[in-house]
Amino acid sequence: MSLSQRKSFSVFPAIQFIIIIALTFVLSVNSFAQEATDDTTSVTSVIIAPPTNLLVEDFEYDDGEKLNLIWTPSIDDQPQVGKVTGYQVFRVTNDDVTTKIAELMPGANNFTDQELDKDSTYSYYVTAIANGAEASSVTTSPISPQREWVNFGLTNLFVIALIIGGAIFYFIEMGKRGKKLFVRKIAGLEAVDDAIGRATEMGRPILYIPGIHDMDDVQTLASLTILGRVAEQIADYDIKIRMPVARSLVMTAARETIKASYQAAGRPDAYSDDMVSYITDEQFGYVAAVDGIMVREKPATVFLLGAFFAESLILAETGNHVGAIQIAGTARPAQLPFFIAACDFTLIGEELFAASAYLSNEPKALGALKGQDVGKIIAAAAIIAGVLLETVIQLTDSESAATLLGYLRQAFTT
Amino acid sequence: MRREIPLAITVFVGFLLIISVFFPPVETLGEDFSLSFDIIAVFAFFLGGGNLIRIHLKKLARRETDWMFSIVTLGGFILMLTAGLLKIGNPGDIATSVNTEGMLFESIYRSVFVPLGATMYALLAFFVASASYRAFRAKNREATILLVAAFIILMGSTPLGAMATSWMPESLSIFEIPNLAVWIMSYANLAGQRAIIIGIGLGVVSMSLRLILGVERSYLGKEG
Amino acid sequence: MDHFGIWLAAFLTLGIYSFLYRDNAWYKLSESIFIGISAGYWVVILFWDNFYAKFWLQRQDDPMLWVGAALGFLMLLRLIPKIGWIARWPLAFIDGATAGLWGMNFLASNIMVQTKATIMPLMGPAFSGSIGDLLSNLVLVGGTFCGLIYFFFSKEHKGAFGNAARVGIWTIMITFGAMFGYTVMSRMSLLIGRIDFLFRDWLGLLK
Amino acid sequence: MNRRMIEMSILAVITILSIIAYLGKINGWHNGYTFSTGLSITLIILLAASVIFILVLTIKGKLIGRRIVFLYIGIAITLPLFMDISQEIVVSNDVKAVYADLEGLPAGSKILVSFDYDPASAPELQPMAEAFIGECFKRDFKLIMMGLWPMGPQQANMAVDTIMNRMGLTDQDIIYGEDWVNLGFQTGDVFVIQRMGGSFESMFHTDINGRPYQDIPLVKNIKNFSNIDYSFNLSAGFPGTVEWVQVGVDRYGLKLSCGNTAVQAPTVYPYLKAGQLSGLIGGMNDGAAFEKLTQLEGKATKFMLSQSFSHLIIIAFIFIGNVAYFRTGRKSALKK
Repeated sequence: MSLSQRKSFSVFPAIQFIIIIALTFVLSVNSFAQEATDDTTSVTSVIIAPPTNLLVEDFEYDDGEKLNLIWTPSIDDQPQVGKVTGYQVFRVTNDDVTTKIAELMPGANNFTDQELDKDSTYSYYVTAIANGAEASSVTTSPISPQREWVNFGLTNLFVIALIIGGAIFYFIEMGKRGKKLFVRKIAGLEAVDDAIGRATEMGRPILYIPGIHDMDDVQTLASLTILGRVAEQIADYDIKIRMPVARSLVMTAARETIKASYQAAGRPDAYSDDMVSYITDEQFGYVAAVDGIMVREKPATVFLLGAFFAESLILAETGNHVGAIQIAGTARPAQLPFFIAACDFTLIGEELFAASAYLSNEPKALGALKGQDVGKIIAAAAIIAGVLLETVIQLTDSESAATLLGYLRQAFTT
Repeated sequence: MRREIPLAITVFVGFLLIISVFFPPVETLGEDFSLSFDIIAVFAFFLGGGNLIRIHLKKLARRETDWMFSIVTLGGFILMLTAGLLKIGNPGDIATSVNTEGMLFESIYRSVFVPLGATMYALLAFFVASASYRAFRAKNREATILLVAAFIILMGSTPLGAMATSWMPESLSIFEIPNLAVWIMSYANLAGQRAIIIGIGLGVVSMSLRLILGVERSYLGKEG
Repeated sequence: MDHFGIWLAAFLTLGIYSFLYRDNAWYKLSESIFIGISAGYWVVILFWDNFYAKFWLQRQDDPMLWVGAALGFLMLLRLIPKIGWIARWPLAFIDGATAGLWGMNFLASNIMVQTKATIMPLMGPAFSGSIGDLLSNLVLVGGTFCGLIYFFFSKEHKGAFGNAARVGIWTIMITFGAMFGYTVMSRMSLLIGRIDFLFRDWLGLLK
Repeated sequence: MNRRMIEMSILAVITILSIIAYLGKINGWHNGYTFSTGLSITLIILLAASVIFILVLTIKGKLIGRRIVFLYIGIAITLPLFMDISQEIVVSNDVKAVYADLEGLPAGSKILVSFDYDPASAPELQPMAEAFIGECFKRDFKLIMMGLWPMGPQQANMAVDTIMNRMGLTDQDIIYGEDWVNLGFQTGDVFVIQRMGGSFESMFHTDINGRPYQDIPLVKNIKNFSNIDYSFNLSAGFPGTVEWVQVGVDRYGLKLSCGNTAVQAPTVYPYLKAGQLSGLIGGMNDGAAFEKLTQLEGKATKFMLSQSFSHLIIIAFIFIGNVAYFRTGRKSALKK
């Protein structure tokens, strides 16, 4: 690749110079021509400069299937006045087959060729295109992509994952060893007992809505882990739980969850598949059905935990209307105000994910919450330190502060 | 074994996906997962769709309350399935999308599905109003803050806001409602968003680890 | 739209709105139609997009597809009570994969990116910038910081810590208020669109 | 009569009225109604009075149910649609800029209009489209329409129909193919814009009706953006204004202004401030402002009245709710 670089350096200044002269001439002639002919578009063929300094490098940290191309755009490729209408990238393989692999927009100066074979070699050239003209760069010398086994570009992510993950792991272990761990009260979760008790007293069902997303959304997983804890309590009492869902997979997972909870509570006979029913994948179709269920069965308690979108308020207002006590939670910031308005208790973001650990009251699960707090301390400390450093730099131009800040920013770069 | 195998699968797959990020030869495992997830979801639909049909047939057979409506649901379901799977009215070949104009599937979608969806969506306007009436109350300091912020943004987006504070002198222009609305959106709102987003990130990391380490296992029941 | 189509759309629209008065047969009918049609719609879309296009057409190229199909098949075993417990295997697979995948994604995109974005100077070079800017930046940084304090689990919200947590929840409440106000406008225009449909497109009463 | 009978008879009356109204529409017995100013003002006063009455009731400790709230939102949105009163609409500088651009163009200027939205955003964007097209027809500009969204070009045709009806123009006044043309939709998002930089015809071989590009008098001499004097983009997301700025403006020096939904508008603000966009009509409020400038008051002005009314009603009910709260203490004000 260094070869191609040198070559282009030596040859092109002279050519560029000639082309500029030629272009100035063509341009001036052209503008005269246009004035004369007014509306008709002139199709004079133009001469343009080719892209230069084409450099091909191995793509850093990949499986040996990508190459990176960088070049200097044609000098006729200027915003608004340039004549270049785009670039084409050509690949030449070791058996001399040339293929056009990309058409790019004006201004493009790089491209990543993908899905290559690490055992072959490839050369490239880039052509600038204008109306009726094109100009190609030199062809690079052959190169083959390299496979890297470890992505060292993600060292920061690895270190942070290790610290936060390690902290969580450490506190879970502490919990397992029976160390007493304090976790503050979360109002919404303290209310779960009362909410279930209320349904028992009133003899009306509990409605559990796990959001409208599928199992590949962590919020749904969080909702099901909470369901596991809640269902165990429900099994102890003799209340009906009703769980309409919007996804088939969630239906299956929820059935398994409730079944396991009933087994754990020693009442496997009380479980029935009818507790969970599939409605429809369609967001508002599901809402129409759940609204109907709410007004017809008048649940005493409604859980709205999971991924919610625009339907959040429709469900929460209807639930409120039928007099249910409602515990809601989601990690979608845009829906939280509606839950706060219409529900009795709302789990905000992180609290949704902490809920099952909190409800379990098992030391090892609570340990995980402690581990989360370590992450919060790191983030908060980084913010305060970073802001102070930034401000000091702005005020004093301190070099050492700049170095420190550089490290800090680097640490949070993915 | 009924508990150990699934747990082993979770641990194995979970760690594999975490580690895969750092190793280029396996870095596409995440994409592979979403592909196989899509396919599992299709199979799962036999269970979901089957459940839908079973519930409504049961309602019909037992003549439960509102059993007539079960006929409608089943009818609609089967109609849509037939129209879509057989591509009735297909102007092209098998590769033509079911949402091409001319297909029965598409015309039912347009004349039934779309208006119903839009109408359900627009119910929100009513519920926004009733929630405002019932819930937006200055019960405590938190609720009052929420109320004031909502009020400013609400006013700022109509001619009312501009009119209400247009008398203010130039030097206080930051306190004009439209300007206040912009300030709230770009500072206080952003601060709250960020705290929530960072918190969610930590919550997800912790929950993922709990699942993978077997501290949480909803569908496996309590540890024996 | 033809006569039948527009009457059908209007009938269903009014059926849904009748729910605001109370639950009734008209709403139940609209609801049942919606559920049936939309469930069918999504099966068909899933079938053609996921099964046909992603699996059937490419089944020979990608072995990972067969992993998905095999797990999907195991899930169906739930229908046979004796070996139904095998259905937990695909669930375990999904749980593990979702947890592993999103755990790393959220760590990078939520925690690292947002923390880095909050690192900013409070003032411009050499004390430039107005007092207003300084205050605004303080609100942004301080609000984020206190918001994190609010979510802290290991310590009771008391004393100075409690005060910071309180500022945190206030900031979060401003966020919620702003989002509420912002959403109202677009929600109202949705309803305006539907009412316009009823009175102009259907009945022609509007000029 | 019991409740069920009352409900059924109300339903019957509504059905009969609907049938009459519908028959009236298709047989041309009526052409829509508008309340006179007197009636409108009376209704507004009645509405305000009833809200005050509710307030008084609340102060006295009698609380209303949520059906009343629903009813008021319904009324607040429906009645203003029939009213013909103008509210003071503040025209922002960004909207003025769009109009000033049009004023500055000579008759016969060629304007490219891209429709990048679908029916869901029509309540906000369609009125802008109509007013813009109407103003262009008034000034004898030539319009070339297209869409980066599949449903966009249909919205374009609807907008032209509506505005020509409203302005009393016929197909003889405004000739398709000479005064305006609809090139239809093309897939490719941002690449469509880029290819158009080279040649329109390479992207649009025919117009929406299948007529070959070279057979259309208006466009046969239009090669690319260099033959376009001005452009306007109606956008509800991706691809939309941002893409037009990045490629059309930054690359090809197109002069561009845009109409956006309220939710989308904040995202294009930076481009407006940087001068890459010459004007912005954002949301229904601005749509009404643009209609005011062009004196083509249409749906935005009408809808805006509903929008403002509904905001007022919501604010009023928040206020009444708070009165109820302080009047009755911690008991819920809404009968469950």
